[in-house]
Amino acid sequence: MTPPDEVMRAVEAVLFAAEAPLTVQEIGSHVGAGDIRAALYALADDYGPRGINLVRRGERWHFETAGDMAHFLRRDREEPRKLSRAGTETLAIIAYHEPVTRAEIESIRGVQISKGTLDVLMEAGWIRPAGRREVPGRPLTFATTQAFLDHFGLASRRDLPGIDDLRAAGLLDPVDLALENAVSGENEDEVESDGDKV
Amino acid sequence: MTPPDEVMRAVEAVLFAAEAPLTVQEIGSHVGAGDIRAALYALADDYGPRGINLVRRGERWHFETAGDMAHFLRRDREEPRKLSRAGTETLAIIAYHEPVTRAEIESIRGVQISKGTLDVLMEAGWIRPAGRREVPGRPLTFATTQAFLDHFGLASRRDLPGIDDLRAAGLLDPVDLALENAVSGENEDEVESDGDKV
Amino acid sequence: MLEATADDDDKLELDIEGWEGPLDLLLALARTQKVDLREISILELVEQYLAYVEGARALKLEVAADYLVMAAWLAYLKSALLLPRDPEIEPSPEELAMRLQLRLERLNAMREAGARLMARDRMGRDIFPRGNPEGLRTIRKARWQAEIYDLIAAYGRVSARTRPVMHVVAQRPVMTLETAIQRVSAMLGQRVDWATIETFLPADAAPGYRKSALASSFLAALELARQGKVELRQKSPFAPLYLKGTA
Repeated sequence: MTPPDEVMRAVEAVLFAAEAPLTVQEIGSHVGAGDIRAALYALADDYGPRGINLVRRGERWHFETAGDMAHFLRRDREEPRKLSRAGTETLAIIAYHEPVTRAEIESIRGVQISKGTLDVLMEAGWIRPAGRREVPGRPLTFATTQAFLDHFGLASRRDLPGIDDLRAAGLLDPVDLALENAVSGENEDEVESDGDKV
Repeated sequence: MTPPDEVMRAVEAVLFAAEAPLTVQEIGSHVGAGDIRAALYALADDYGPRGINLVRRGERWHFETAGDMAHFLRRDREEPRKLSRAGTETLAIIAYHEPVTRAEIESIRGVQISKGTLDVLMEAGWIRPAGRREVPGRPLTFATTQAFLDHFGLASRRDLPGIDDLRAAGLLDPVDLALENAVSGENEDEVESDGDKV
Repeated sequence: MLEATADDDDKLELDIEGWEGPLDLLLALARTQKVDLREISILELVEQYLAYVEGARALKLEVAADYLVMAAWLAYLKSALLLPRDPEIEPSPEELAMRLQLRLERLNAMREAGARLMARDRMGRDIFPRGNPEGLRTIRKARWQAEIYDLIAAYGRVSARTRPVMHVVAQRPVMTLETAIQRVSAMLGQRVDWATIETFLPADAAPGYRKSALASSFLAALELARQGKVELRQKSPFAPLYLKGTA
């Protein structure tokens, strides 16, 4: 990089401070006397190997960051976030019932799902569109992905506990009965087995 | 000007693209590995003779046009609103004495400061409240900001014009302290010469 | 700029509004002595100030109270400096004079510092940042987290919420009236003596089921009594209820 002369310094400063690319004429109107064009080519050479380049776009000149620096200007930052209750329930329904339409998910959940919920699951890479169901309206269905299995440490969807397992684990207790059991306490086990007998 | 290495190129590009001055840490978060500080000093050297300079303002670094390029750049730009005399003096007192209370500012100026004066400086982003002084009444103190350093082109408060001389001359000490020093120290000469004049 | 104002005698005479307080006026007057502030004559300065304020009043300009307070104080200082020393008076007039001189020095120092600050190459006036920066972007990506337990529990919760009726019926331990009538009729046929109703209940029933069986068996006893197939006996309310077949 040669030591810049005064015209080069002025051209450099004017282009740097400019809010838009400038023509040779516009630069000249700021800098005054001097060979603007020669200064521009000398500067373009100087900046060639640097992180900043002086480039010509049509009739206008401007500074820009070098093309191979783009990845430094963009920084990805990952922030861990816990999946919401709606998201977890929706994901569970898809996993147990796939392929499943949005309407079916809503009917199983008994609550409408917001668009954002499916977006989040899609963004997480856990669900994917899985074709359309051949019924009126041809609704889209959803299914889980390999990333879903990986994240939850499952070899396949068959590893998900079945309904009977869930019941045995007390995870299928209807809300009111579960509450009753929690209150009465001691008879939890008996009620379970009696229920089966009756 | 040495050919830039990859860290220098990256630092150069990041600072060039940034919309505001950046700390070494912020630069590092974009650039990744490498000695950011060494790259900054090398770049500051490279750009020293150019129309664009790399400068440190407080803890932050940025590119700006060289001071002697002002006459090429000033045209058709609006002059920033001129600060009143009261505003200028108040800003100087805060900068040279910070942190400083309103009462201390008033005692140096010998006049009350109108509410508007501090507001204008605050609005310009040049001063900020800097905690309370632990004396009766717990008065609020004021200090200068990063934007103050940016605007007046100061790397740090140590670069305030003449601050070392003022401190050495005791002109940043309160009157009471200065009076004590004058009386206890070289008071023979002082009193005599003063006496003559009076 | 400041000097220009101070040197302009006409303006000095007339424009009291232009001063940033009495200390500012004193400083401007001190500078007319054209010596270092350390060398100024305080007495001369006092004279200048008093003359200035008098001049303003003669022109019927309104003089703000703090200028008059300063004038009074300076008049006192002047007489104290001129009169023979009274060692009893503290602080001494010399100290007061010096205090004034120190204050003027400090104000002057800050005024000059302010002027030097303003004369620097200033951002947006002399120095410019890049006019059109590309900007740095930080793209925040969420890394979504959920545990397998959360997933399974969620499914259990959904299932429980949406199929409550089925489960409530299945889970509730109930002995129907028909079952009770059959049981009680059958057991009566095998017995000849009075027996409490409790002996008609399943022996190893859980408490919940036992309650249901008791209620159903009681209703069954009433129904069988109505049909004349059983006699009932009870001494008093809540006393044991005895049953005996009629056949």
